[in-house]
This record gives sequence, C-alpha cells and structure tokens, in this order.
Amino acid sequence: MNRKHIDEIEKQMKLANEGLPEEERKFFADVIPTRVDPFNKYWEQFLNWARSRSLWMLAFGTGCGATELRPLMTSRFDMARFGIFPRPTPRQASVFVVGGYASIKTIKRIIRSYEQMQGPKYVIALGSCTINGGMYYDSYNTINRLDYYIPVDVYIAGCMPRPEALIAGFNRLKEKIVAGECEGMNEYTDKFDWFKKNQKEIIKDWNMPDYNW
Amino acid sequence: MSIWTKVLYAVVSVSVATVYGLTLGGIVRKLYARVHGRFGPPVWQPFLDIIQTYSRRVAVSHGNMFFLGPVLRLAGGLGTYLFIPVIFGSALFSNFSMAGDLLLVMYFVFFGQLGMALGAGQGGHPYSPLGIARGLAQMSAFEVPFSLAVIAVAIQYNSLNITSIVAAQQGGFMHWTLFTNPLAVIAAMISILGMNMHAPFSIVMAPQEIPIGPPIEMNGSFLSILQTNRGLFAAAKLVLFMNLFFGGATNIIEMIVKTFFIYMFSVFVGAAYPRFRPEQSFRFFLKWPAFIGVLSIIYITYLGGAS
Amino acid sequence: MVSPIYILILSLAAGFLLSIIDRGGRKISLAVFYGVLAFNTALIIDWTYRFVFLHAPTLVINTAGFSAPVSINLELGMIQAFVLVFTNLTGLLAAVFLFRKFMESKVSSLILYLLLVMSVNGLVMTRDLFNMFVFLEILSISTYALTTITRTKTSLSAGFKYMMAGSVASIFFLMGVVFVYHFTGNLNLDFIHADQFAGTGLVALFMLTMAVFIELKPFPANGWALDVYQSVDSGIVSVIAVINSAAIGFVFYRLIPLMPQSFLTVFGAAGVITFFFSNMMGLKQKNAKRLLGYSSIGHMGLLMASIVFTIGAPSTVRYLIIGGFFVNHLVAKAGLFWLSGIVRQENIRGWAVLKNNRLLLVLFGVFIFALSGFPPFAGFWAKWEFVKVLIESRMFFVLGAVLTGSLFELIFLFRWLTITVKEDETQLEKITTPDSGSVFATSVFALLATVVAAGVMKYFYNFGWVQTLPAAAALIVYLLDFLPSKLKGFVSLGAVAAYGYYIYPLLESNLQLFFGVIFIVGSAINIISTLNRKNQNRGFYGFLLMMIFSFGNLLIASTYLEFFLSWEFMTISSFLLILRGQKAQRASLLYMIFSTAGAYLLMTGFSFAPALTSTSALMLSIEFVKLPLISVIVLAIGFMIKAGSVGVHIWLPEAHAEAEADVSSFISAILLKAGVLGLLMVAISCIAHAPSFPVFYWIGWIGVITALVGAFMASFQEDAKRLLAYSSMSQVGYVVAALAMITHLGWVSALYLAFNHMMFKSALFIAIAGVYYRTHTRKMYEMGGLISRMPWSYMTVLISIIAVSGVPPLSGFGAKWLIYTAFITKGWYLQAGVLFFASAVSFLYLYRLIHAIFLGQLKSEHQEIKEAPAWFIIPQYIFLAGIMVLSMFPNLMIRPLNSIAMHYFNSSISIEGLTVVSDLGYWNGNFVMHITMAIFAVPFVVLLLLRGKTQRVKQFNIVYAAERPESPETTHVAYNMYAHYRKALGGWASPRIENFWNGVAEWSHTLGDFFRRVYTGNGQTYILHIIMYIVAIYVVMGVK
Amino acid sequence: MEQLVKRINGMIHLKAYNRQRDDLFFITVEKSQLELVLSHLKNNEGFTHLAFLQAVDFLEDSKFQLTYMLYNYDIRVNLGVKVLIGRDKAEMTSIHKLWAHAWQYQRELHELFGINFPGSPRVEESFVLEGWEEMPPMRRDFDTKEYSERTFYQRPGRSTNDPKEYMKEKMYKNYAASPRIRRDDE
Repeated sequence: MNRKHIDEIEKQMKLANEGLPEEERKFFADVIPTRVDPFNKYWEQFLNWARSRSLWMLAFGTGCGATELRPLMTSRFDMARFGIFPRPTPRQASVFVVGGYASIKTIKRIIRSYEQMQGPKYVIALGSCTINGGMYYDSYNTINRLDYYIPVDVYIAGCMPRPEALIAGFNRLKEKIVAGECEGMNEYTDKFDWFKKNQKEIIKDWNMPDYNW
Repeated sequence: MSIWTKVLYAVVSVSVATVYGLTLGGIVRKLYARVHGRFGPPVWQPFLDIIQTYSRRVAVSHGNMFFLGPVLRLAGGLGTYLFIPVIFGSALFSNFSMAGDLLLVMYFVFFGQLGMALGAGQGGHPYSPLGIARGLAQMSAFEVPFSLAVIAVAIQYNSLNITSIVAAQQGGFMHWTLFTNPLAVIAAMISILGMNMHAPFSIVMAPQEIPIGPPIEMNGSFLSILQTNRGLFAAAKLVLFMNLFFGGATNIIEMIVKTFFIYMFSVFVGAAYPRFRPEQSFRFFLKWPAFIGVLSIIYITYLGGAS
Repeated sequence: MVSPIYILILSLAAGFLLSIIDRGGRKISLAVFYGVLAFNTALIIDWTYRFVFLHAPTLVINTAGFSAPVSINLELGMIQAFVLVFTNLTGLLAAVFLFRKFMESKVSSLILYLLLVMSVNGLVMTRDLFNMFVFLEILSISTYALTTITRTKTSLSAGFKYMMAGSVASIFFLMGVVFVYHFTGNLNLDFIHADQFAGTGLVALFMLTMAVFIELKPFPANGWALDVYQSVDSGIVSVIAVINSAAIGFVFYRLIPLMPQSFLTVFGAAGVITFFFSNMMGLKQKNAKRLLGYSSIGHMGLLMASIVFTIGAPSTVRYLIIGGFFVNHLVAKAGLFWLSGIVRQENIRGWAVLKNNRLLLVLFGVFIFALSGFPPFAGFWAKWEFVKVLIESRMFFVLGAVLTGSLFELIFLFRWLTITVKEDETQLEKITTPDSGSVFATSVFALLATVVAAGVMKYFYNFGWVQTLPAAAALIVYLLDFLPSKLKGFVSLGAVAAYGYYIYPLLESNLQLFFGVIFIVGSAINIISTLNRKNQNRGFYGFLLMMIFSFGNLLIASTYLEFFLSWEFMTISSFLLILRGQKAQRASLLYMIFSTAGAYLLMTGFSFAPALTSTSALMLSIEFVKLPLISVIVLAIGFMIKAGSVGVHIWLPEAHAEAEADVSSFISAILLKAGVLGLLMVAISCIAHAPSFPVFYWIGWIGVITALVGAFMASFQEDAKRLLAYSSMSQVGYVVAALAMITHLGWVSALYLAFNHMMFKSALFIAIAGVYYRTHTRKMYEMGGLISRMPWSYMTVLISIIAVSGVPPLSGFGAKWLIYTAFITKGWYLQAGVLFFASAVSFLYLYRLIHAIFLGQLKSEHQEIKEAPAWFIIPQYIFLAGIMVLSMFPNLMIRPLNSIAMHYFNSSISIEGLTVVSDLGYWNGNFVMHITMAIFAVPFVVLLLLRGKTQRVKQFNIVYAAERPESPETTHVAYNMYAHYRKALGGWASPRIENFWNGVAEWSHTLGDFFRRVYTGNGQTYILHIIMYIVAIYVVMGVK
Repeated sequence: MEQLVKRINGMIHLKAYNRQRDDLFFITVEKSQLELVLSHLKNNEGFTHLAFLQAVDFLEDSKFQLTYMLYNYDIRVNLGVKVLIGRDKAEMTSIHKLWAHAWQYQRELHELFGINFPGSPRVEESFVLEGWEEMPPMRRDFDTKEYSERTFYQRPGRSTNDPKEYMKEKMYKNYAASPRIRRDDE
C-alpha cells in the first residue's frame, strides 16, 4: 500500500465537514464517532443500575413541552426523588428531553446538543409533535418524526403530556436502562450515515461540522 | 512510625473524609429539598452520581491541561486534607501534618483552585474564565476576614502549628477559640460562607447566569473527579475550621458532630438567601467581615484577649 | 616662553592688518585670522601646561615699563589660564564652525571676532578696573556687531536689545569705576580692599557689581538675552553664551573679594533664583535655541551661586565646583548651539532628523548628559561637591532650589533627547551634509568633555579602572558596533563572566555574594535571551554591559561617591536601554525624571552621612555608620523610588512595558533589586543606631501597600508586560516590607523573595518576550490558546506563576511562609493581613496572564505560529531549573540566607534536617514536594484508567448553548476580565497617585508658563525690568 | 382625527378612510405617497411609534396589502396605514430611515412573503427559516401540506379527526342534550 492509498484511507476516516467554509474547518474536530461496546454483563448491569438512578437531564425546551418541565422539577412533582436532576450543559447530561415540536431551525440545535452529550445517553421525546408531527403535521417548517434524526428511547404521547406522564416516561426509561436496552449512542454511530442523510435532507444550509464533538 | 504506615493511615483517613464529605453533600440536598417543600433525593445520591459519571463510556478532552485540571484539583483537595491533623491525639488521623503548619494548609487550598482554573481555561468555553474570574475575585475578598482571623488565632496561641493550636483549646469548651476570641470566629464563619459557595455567594457556579461556570466543559470521569474532590475538600475545610475555632476533636464522633454543625451554618444561610451580584459579594467581604477581623486582632493584642 | 601679552598685541595687529590683507584675497586673510586664533590657543595651552605640570609661578606683566598701580598690570595664573584655555579653544572652534560665514561676510566680521576674543583675554588677565571697562566695551561692541552677522529682522532687533542692556551695564560700570576711584584713589584690584568701601563706599561697589551682574542675565532682568539666544546665528550665540559669559563670570569672580557679606548673600540668592526660574520656564519651551537660552541663563545663575556659596569651602573643592560647572556649561552649551546650527530646526520635535546621522546623535547625547550633570562629565562632580558644601554650611533652601532647578532642567533636556530619538523623522527634511568644520568643532568639544571627565576622575578622585569600567565598556562596544549582534552578545557574555570572575574575590561577605549572584549571574543568564537579536543591533550591548558592570560596582564601591557614581551609571545605561523601546519616549522620560529625583535624594542623603571610617566595601562599612535621621529618610525614599514603591512607582509600569521585550527582564528582575540593595544598606546602618523616628515602621506600611496596590493594578491591565510590571512592583513591595522589619526572619524572607523574584520574573519576562516575538502584540486579549503552539513557553509561565503565587510545593511558598511568620513574630499583624490580601489578589492577575495568553481560544492568525526561538527558551529553563531545585531543597537557599542575617541578628529559625522551624511553625519543603507528587500521581492514574474512550477535540467543539462560536475573538474571555472587581472597588480603583503626579507636572508647567509671560519681547520693557531689578536689589542689599 | 384626515387629504389623495374603534383608524394611501404620509405622521402628527408592519396576501387580486401600524402616545390612537402593492415581483420602499427597527419587519416580510425592500439593512438574511429554498411559505399559493409530506417523513398510521365530531362521538355520547354555550357556526 503506497502513501497515496494511506492518505486516501485516512481521508475517508475523517469527516468531510463540507458544510463549513475552508478556513473554519481547523476549528472543529473531524473525527468520526465510533461504537463503544458495553462492559461485561454483570459490571454493566451494576453500572446501568447506577445510571438509572442518577439521570442528569438536559431539557431542550423547544415548545410547549418546556412548560411541563417546571412543575416536574419543583415541589409539586419533585423529580429529584427519582434521582433526576437538571443539568445545564450537554457535556454532563445523560438524558435528553426534547420538549415538543422541532422546527428545522431547532432540529439543528437538537442534533448539536445530542452529539455533544457523552454516552451512554438517552433521549425522551415529549408530545405528539415529536412522534408524528402532531398538530403541526402539515407545517412547512416542522419535522414529523424525531427518530429519523436522533435515536429516541422513550416517546411520551400527549399534547401536552402532563408531569405524571413524564414521570411515567422516566420510569419506563429506567426500566429500559436497567434492562440494557438503551444503546442509542451506539445506534447513532452504527447508523451514522443514515441519520446524517436524513438530517442533511431537511437542513439545507448545513453550516456545522458533520459531527459536533 | 514508618512512612508506609503513615501512607496506609492516610489512605484510611482520606477515605473516611471523602465518604463523610459526600454524605454531607447528600444531606444538604435533602435539606434544601425540604426547605423547598420537596422530598428530595436520597442521602446516598452523590455516590450514585459519582458512579454514573465515572461510568461514562466516552469523554471529550480539550488538551493536556484540560486533562490535568481535575487531577490537580483533586490533588489540591487531597493535599489540603493531608496536611491537617484531623483528630487530636490520633495517629490514624494525624495525616502528614509534620510537613508544614497552618500556612501550608492555607496555601495548599489554592493549589487545587489554580489547577482547576487552568484546566477549565483550556476548555475554551467563555463561561469557564467568567466563572473563574468571579471565583478568584471572591476568593481574594473572603480571604481577608479569614486571614485576619487566622492571624488572630496565631497571635492568641502564639503558634501556627495546628496541633498546638488544638492542644491549647483542650480542657472544656470555654477554651475554644469560639469563646476566647469570638470576633475572630465571627469573621472566619462569615468567610466560610464564601468558601463553601452556597448562596448568597454562589456566584461561581451561578446556574442561571453562567451555567455551572468553570467546569462547564468537564464531562465523564473528569467531572467525577471534581465531584470526589468536592466531598473531600468540604471535609478538609470543615476540619480546619473545627481545629482552629472549635477546639478540634479527640475522636471521630466529636469531629462529625462539630463539622456537621459548622457546615449546617452555611447551608442554612444558603437556603435562606438569594444570590448576590459578583461586585456585591466582593464588597460585602471587604467591608464588615474584614472590619471584624481587624477588631479581633485589636482585641487579641491590646485588650488582653491573649491567653 | 612667549608672554601672553602677545595674545593682545597679535590680535590687535592682525585686526588692523586684516582689512589690508583682505584685498589679497579672503583666503589669505582667513589664514591669518585662524593663525592668530590658533596661536592664542596654543600659547595659552602652553602656559597652562606650565602652571599645571611645571608649577610655574603666577605671571604678572607690567605694561609700559611701570609697575602697578601706576601702569596697568596683567596677571596670568592657573585660574586665568584655565579660563582662557577654554575660552580661546571655544573661540577657535567657533570660528571653525563659522568658517562658511566668514568666507561670505565682510572682512569686518573677522576683525570684530578677533577683537572679541582679544577683549575676553584682556578682561580675564587685566587687574585694572578701568582697563576692564575698556575691554568690556570692546567685547560688547564687537558682540553687538557680530549678532547681526546674519541679517534677519529678529536678529537685528535682538542685537539692539542687547545693546540697550549692555549700555545700561556700561554706564553703571563706568560710574562704579568713578566712585571706586573716589573712595580708594586707586583702580587696581591688587590695591583695593573690601574695607575701603565701608559705609557709603558701598555705592561704588554696588554700581560696579550691578553692571557685571546685569551682564550675567539674572532672572527676571534677562529678557533681552533670551531674544539674543533665540534669534542670532548659532556660531555667534555659542560665543555669546560661552565666551562672553565666561569672561564676565570671571570678572564677577574677581570682584567677589571686595564685596561684603550682605552683597554676597543677595548675589547668591539671585543666582539660585535665576537657576530655578529659568529652568522652570524652560519646561514649556519648544524652541530649541530658546531652550538652550534658558539653560544658559540658568547655568550662569548656578555658576554665580556656586561662586558665592563655596567661599567657605576648601580651595580645591571650590575650584572643582566652579570649574566643573564652568567647563560643563561651556562645553555642552557650545556643542549644543553648534548642533542647532547644523540641524537647523527650530522646534525640538524637528530634531528627530538627527537620527539620520549617528555621529551627531551621539554628540547630542553626550552634550545632553553632560549638561544634566551625569557622570562621568564634570557637572556631576561639581554637583556632588556642591551639594556637600551646601549641606555642610546648612543652606537647605539653596540646596532645594538647586536640586529642583536641576530636575526641571533635566526634564526639558531629556524630553528633548527622547523626542529626538523617538519622534518620527520621516516627515522631516534630512540634514544636508553638514560641513566638516562644524562637525569637527562639535566633536572636539564632546571629546573635550570626556577628557575633562577622565581627568577629574583620575587626578581629583583617583578612581581605579573598575569605577570607570561601565563607561569604558559602553565606549568600547560603541567602537565595535559594526560587528554582528550575535558575536557582540557572546563577547558580552564572556565579558560579564570575566567581570564576575574578577569581582568574586572582592566580595568579602555573603551578602555581597548573594547580590553578586543576583546581579551578575542573573544578568548573564538574561543575556542569553538577547542573543536572538538579529543584524548589528547598534548600541545595545554597550549599554547593557554598562548596566551590568555598574550593578557589580555597587557591590564593591567603598565610598559614598563610588557607590553613587555606579548608581548614576546604572541610571544612564538603563535609561538608554529603555529608550530603545519602540514607543518608549514617555516611559524613558518618566524613568529618567524619577530616577534623577531619587539620585538627588541619594546625593543629599549621602552628604548628610558621617564620614566612613573603614576602607572596606560600603555595604559592609555602612554597618558602623550612624546615619542621621534625615539621611535615613532621604536615602530610603531615594532607594524606594528605584524599588518602585507606591507613590513613586509611576515610572515602573511604563518603563517595563515600553522597553524592548528582552530588556524588561533586566529591569524587573535585576534593576529593581538595586533599590532593594540600597534600602537594605540603609536598614543595616539602622540596626545598631535605630533612628528616633520609626522610619522603618512606615516603610513597612509602604511596602505592604505597594504589594496590594501593585497586585490590584496588575489585575486591571490589558498589556501583558504592564501586568508583569505591576506584578514586579507588588513583589518588590513584599521585599521592602520584609526588609523594613529589621529582624532576622524578615531579612531572610526578604532576600529569599528577592532571589526568587529574580528567577521567576526573568523567566516570565523572557517567556512573554518570546510570545511577543511571535505574535507582535502585548495585548493579552489579542492572544489566546497559545498552549498548543508554544508549549514550552506555557510550561515556563505555568511554573513561574505557581512560584509567584506562593502555592506549595514550589519555592514561592517558602517566601510566603517565611514572610508571614516573620510578620507575626514581629508583631505587624495588620500588615500581615494586608499582605495576605495582596497575595490572594495576585492570583487574579496571574490567572489572567496565563489564561488570556495561553488558554482559551486560539486566534486564526496564530494557528500556524511557532514556538519561541531557542535563545528565549534556554534562559527560561535555566531559571526554571533553579526554581525547581530550590523548591525541592529549600534549605539550599535558607541556610546561606540564615547565615547572612545571622551576621546582624540572632537567628530565629532552626533547621532540623529538611525542616525549617520558626518560633511559630515549621515547614519541610522537601517532604511537601514528595507528598504533592504522590497525591498528584494518584488521581492522575485513576483518571487514566477510568476515563473511558477519550476524544481529543478542537477549540470550537464546546457547548455553546446549542450554537456554535462565531469566531475565536468573540469566544475568548480576556478583555477587562475583572470588571466586576473594579466595580466593587468603586472609587478605590481610580488612579489617584498617577493623577497626583500629573497634577504636579501640570502645575509646574503652568507656573513656568506664567513666569515666562514677563518676557514680552519688547526692548523697552526689558530695560524697565533691568532698572527695576537694580532698584530692587539696591533696596534688598540695604546700600546706604 | 377627521381633521387629521383632512390635513392629509390636503397633501395627497387618500384612497380610503376607515374608523374601526375610537382609538383605531385605518387609511389607505398610494404606494408612491406612503413615505410622504408616514414621515408627515411621524414628524408632524405625533405618531412616533411604529408598532408593526405586516402583509396580507390577496391572491385573488394579485396584490399584497401592507399595513403600517402607527401609534400616537399623546392622544393614544392607533393608526394603520395601508398600501396595496402588486404581487408579482413585489417591491416596496424601505422605511428603515424613519424607524430604524423597521428593518426587522422588512426582513421578515422579505423572507415569508418575498416582498423586496431595496436598501433595507440585512434584508437578505434569513429570519426564522434557515436555508429555505422554496417559494416564500406565507404566500397563499404555497401548498404547505404537500411540502410537508414531500419533505418530512410521515409516520404511518396517523389519523385526523374533527375535534368536535370526535369528542362528540367519544366522550359526550349525549352531546345534543348537554348544556353548552351556543356557537355561531351551529
């Protein structure tokens, strides 16, 4: 294998970041995310148990869903007793709560935030809008299915779902985590090209790196 | 005593302090929740959080200094703790206090903060330096009453050796600095509010202004090291205060009781007050607490407070 | 052996013949003209040689075959010869300077010029009052005529004003002569005594002296003179300012023995007032020749004052003072006037054209330094001795006025110099190639100044070669300036090493050795960073060596004068080094002003000090000197200026910031230590003889406040070097405070800190120099993220700031531990509290420094930047190695310091193995280092094992509220980082001290401007001034 | 108000005048005279505040109607100034010099209706839609449902119900008998 081939392969192993202007590419990492497998079974089970009891939530208040998160946090419903805490930065959060309809402008930010979270990471999609567009199913500017753009672990139906429903959703997520069924981060890397294709299809002015580290 | 025995003892001592510090953190959360009218998380929640953050499969690093930041922070916490004799007369908990005196401890506190500041700085996020700038400025402000109080204590006991300061306070609670030099204790207790960074002095993390400030880019195990340090460092500070102002401790129960109440002081204040603006906070420390600190020195030098 | 009367005869004869010879062509007449002048000069040089070296007796020449008082007699002694050598030489060279003018003008100007020189010779030699009047008239008339050699409107009017003033003077002189004859029946100075004028006879004396006095141009009756200086041709002005003044000054000197004490006091006072006010008025002057005019008038005042006030002094000292001032004024002023003729720029800003001609620039510098009284030029010695005399005779007002006046003069002279060197000259017309005659004349005078200086040093003070080494080094390197910079750098390194080797055996005590290490070894390592300089780099290494050698000389100086001489050499060289900075005009000027003010204080302080009894180095013998209180205060302030204490620190940030990047490290790391050294010496003398007033208690307070103010100011800077400058101020504040304790532990900590500061501040400044070299900016917010591009520099800064901040385990903590322990032991509790505050604040600026430059976001233009050159990296790591070794084994430092301080006090610390134990606590630096390494390793390993799959990302991969950063500039937090702290401090953060000094500057300039208004430019007003002045003097003197 | 209308009428020809409420009036002016009217209203009549600027698509008439809503703080009156402009290559003079903040409204109209405002600052920049490539979506001839179906993946199994009918059927079995407020469309 000569030098040229190696260069070729190395290039393929890097993100193209074609959406960025040439002079900005040096500011962003261009590494392709790869799959990270769980540990061996029992140890992973223990870790999953701990993860499920310490859910750090990144609330993405896109729409009406953000309203429902307030009572969930405060004394009426008090999510802290379930080990759920808000976290202001995606770097530290483990649960991504997408709070309702996502316009194209918003989905950009949703993708960015999701990619910046460190796995294992889970997504709870809130409200009908994230499931099939809800009342915005015919809008020119709102996506219909969130799971085409990022992997979703739990959907909570409703327009809007009440905090009780949210708690139920969180509990469902916990069950899934303990059962080891929440491998969204690996799903995303495995089907990376598919997700990217979907994302780029609707985001016409793709002006961010292909993967936001 | 061989150095390895010392090391073994130190490991035990550090473990106890870390567990204790983290538990205190859990209690604080519970307490805050109750003040809010909530149930709150279980007391052992900090441990779960640490396991959770350590168990992240991937992490993002911004460079070597970013990598070293949390390490230095924890080293700072460990060092601060390890240079304090925790329990008076106990070999197990005397740590490495033979390496230096009170001044060493006071300056080792900065070690971790500086390391963390550097690590966070390399993260490149604008909130990190914002938070650090606030933190450093506030630190310089609350160090004024604290240092004055420490100087007053040093004058009073004519020593900077923590062990001898504790020794001088033995023999009944009326020998505590709290009663022999109340002004110094007041100044120091006000400055511990700033040190613990509970409200109204929570300007560094200030969730609604600069979301958690310096460690905003810290993730995964970097963050969990910081959390571990938070437990340990809290314990170290409390032990220091206990030794200087509250007669130290002769056994572990006494230590736990005393430090618990010292900590609760700042927790209760924090639960009751909203947050200051940065400049209000700095100005606060530089005014009355500093004045009280000066008074404590005057009291101890001229008014015969010295024992 | 030719009689000096031939000077008169030949000049007169030539004068008469010239008009005839001139018909044969101007060349011949010029040959005769210069021949006569040269003959005169040679003759008088011959006589001088006889007087000085062959000890020939004073020569008295009786004219017309009769002896005095019947005939007129001339006298030529050592003094006359001395005056005449310089006047004739000036006459000759001025004529050379005027060569072109003489070629063009009428023959009459040649004749007039000859007559002028002749009359000066006559005036100096004659002993007869009436004869004096005649010569005075010849002098005046020829001068009036010569002023119009260039016929411009202003010069004609100036000449007319001169004539009117001269006439008044002549009338008075003539009337004085008449009265003198009336009272004494004699006109020969040899036969007149002061007591003959008792009572009403004073009127005669009054008139006589008044005439001379007016010619000496006292303030404010001197407006006419200024107009003359400003408007008349430079060559002639130099003659007026130098030869005429010299002659008249000499007449004044001759008349002194006749005057009663009451006259003398008034004349002296008038001289001092003239000196003071004319220099003050010079402050606002922009016209170069008028500026020189003010300076000339001032110097005549000074000469007058020195003649009067040194009467009681031993004659050698008196001659040194008067002669020094005289020669200094003469050489420098003539040189500067000639230069002004060459430059042909009215405004001082126009003088920037000098930059195109190195020789002229150097000449200019020499004259400015000479005129301001810097060593090695004659003015320096005269001033030193004069101050001593004034203090011995308790004339403090005079002293104050003289020193303030000198300071004013220095301000305007150095403003001129710095503007010349720094102002942009590209807009100006270049100097047309000056004719060789004028340059030659000027060069000869510069040489003359140097020769006189060397003569004084050799024959009057008998200095060894070491004392002159700094100046000699500068000179030698100047001559070798054509060599490439690197070679010169290596040679300098070698020279410093050789010098170090030479003075090592001379350093008798550990204290000297300690400072020797700071000065010499520190400098040597710092020199490495200068090796990066490219090209020829003219003038740099000369000044650098001069500075380093003068540091060393401070240590081995054995008298006050030697110490002060080295101190002034240090000031000069550091000033010139600072001046090399790109925008250093204001900075270097400020530095000069404050340094000189400090130097004057030192001069005063040393003059108050009792004589030394031992011949060992001053640093050692000062221990046995009982300095009086005033001396302690004045010296302490003088040294604190150099150490940048609060209140007099204004120069410090400017100088550090504006000097070239690799020079700043010298200034901060080493130059400030000279101030510390001085203060330490004052403190040493106060151990045994504590002053009655607690001087050092207050110095201690100043020290801690300096530390605090410096730290705060550093936190509010945007400029990296300025930040470091304030940091230096703060750190040296610690040192000053610790010194002021005058306890064992205090001194150990002060010296420890001083050494530490030398290392980390050198490293920091060199690191920043490297960064500046690559980024070309000093603004911190314009950098950022350089850690990835310049990791070595980052490492330096990291280690250094840890050392600065005093965080264990590095050596800085040792300093902190020592200093707090010392403070608490001493009982300075509040001071300790303030210091603690300062030390906490220091974290602010240190973090800002490292964050804004190395952390955060890397700018686009710095993406491809390289690490600093190896020449910068090497010295940094030498210093870092030093810091690490000291951190690991602090006792390496503490042990020798302990022994140094034990020489003066009982030890208050004990060293048990690796632990240092004080009365209060203990510290085992080595053990702390081990523990720190261990507790660093544990979490490090844990993190390595448990970190998961870690991805290294780039600078924009940050969580940015789900957005992406716009640009590195808007993402990097560095500008005004501590805005909230400034807000919290409110009014306390306003620059009060700077405002105060600005106010002082503003006031003195305004005052100068106010007094300047007396000069209306109207001849009648000037005459009125003269008359009123005479009346006033008459009243003041109380002549009946 | 009437006097105001008269005054304006003296200057130019008012096409229509309509009083909606005591404090809400509308006038309609020619496109070319709009700037004149607006500056008069702002400078001389005290209508210093531009509350909003919006457009209505009259597809059938092939016109856009722009409404400049002004407010007078002294007499507390809203005044809408209406202008009808052509729908094809719609263009209108920019008024950002009268009210600096108008640029934002104009940018919005440019994006959503495709009305151009030459000279208005940053008018080409995207406002709410990032990277929009189709016809401006607020034009009535833009079929948003078709676009959505084409672009966004539909989840199969979605059904739509008329809320009234659905609720009647599912929840209120006895709908007719239940007491309720009468609605106009029944």
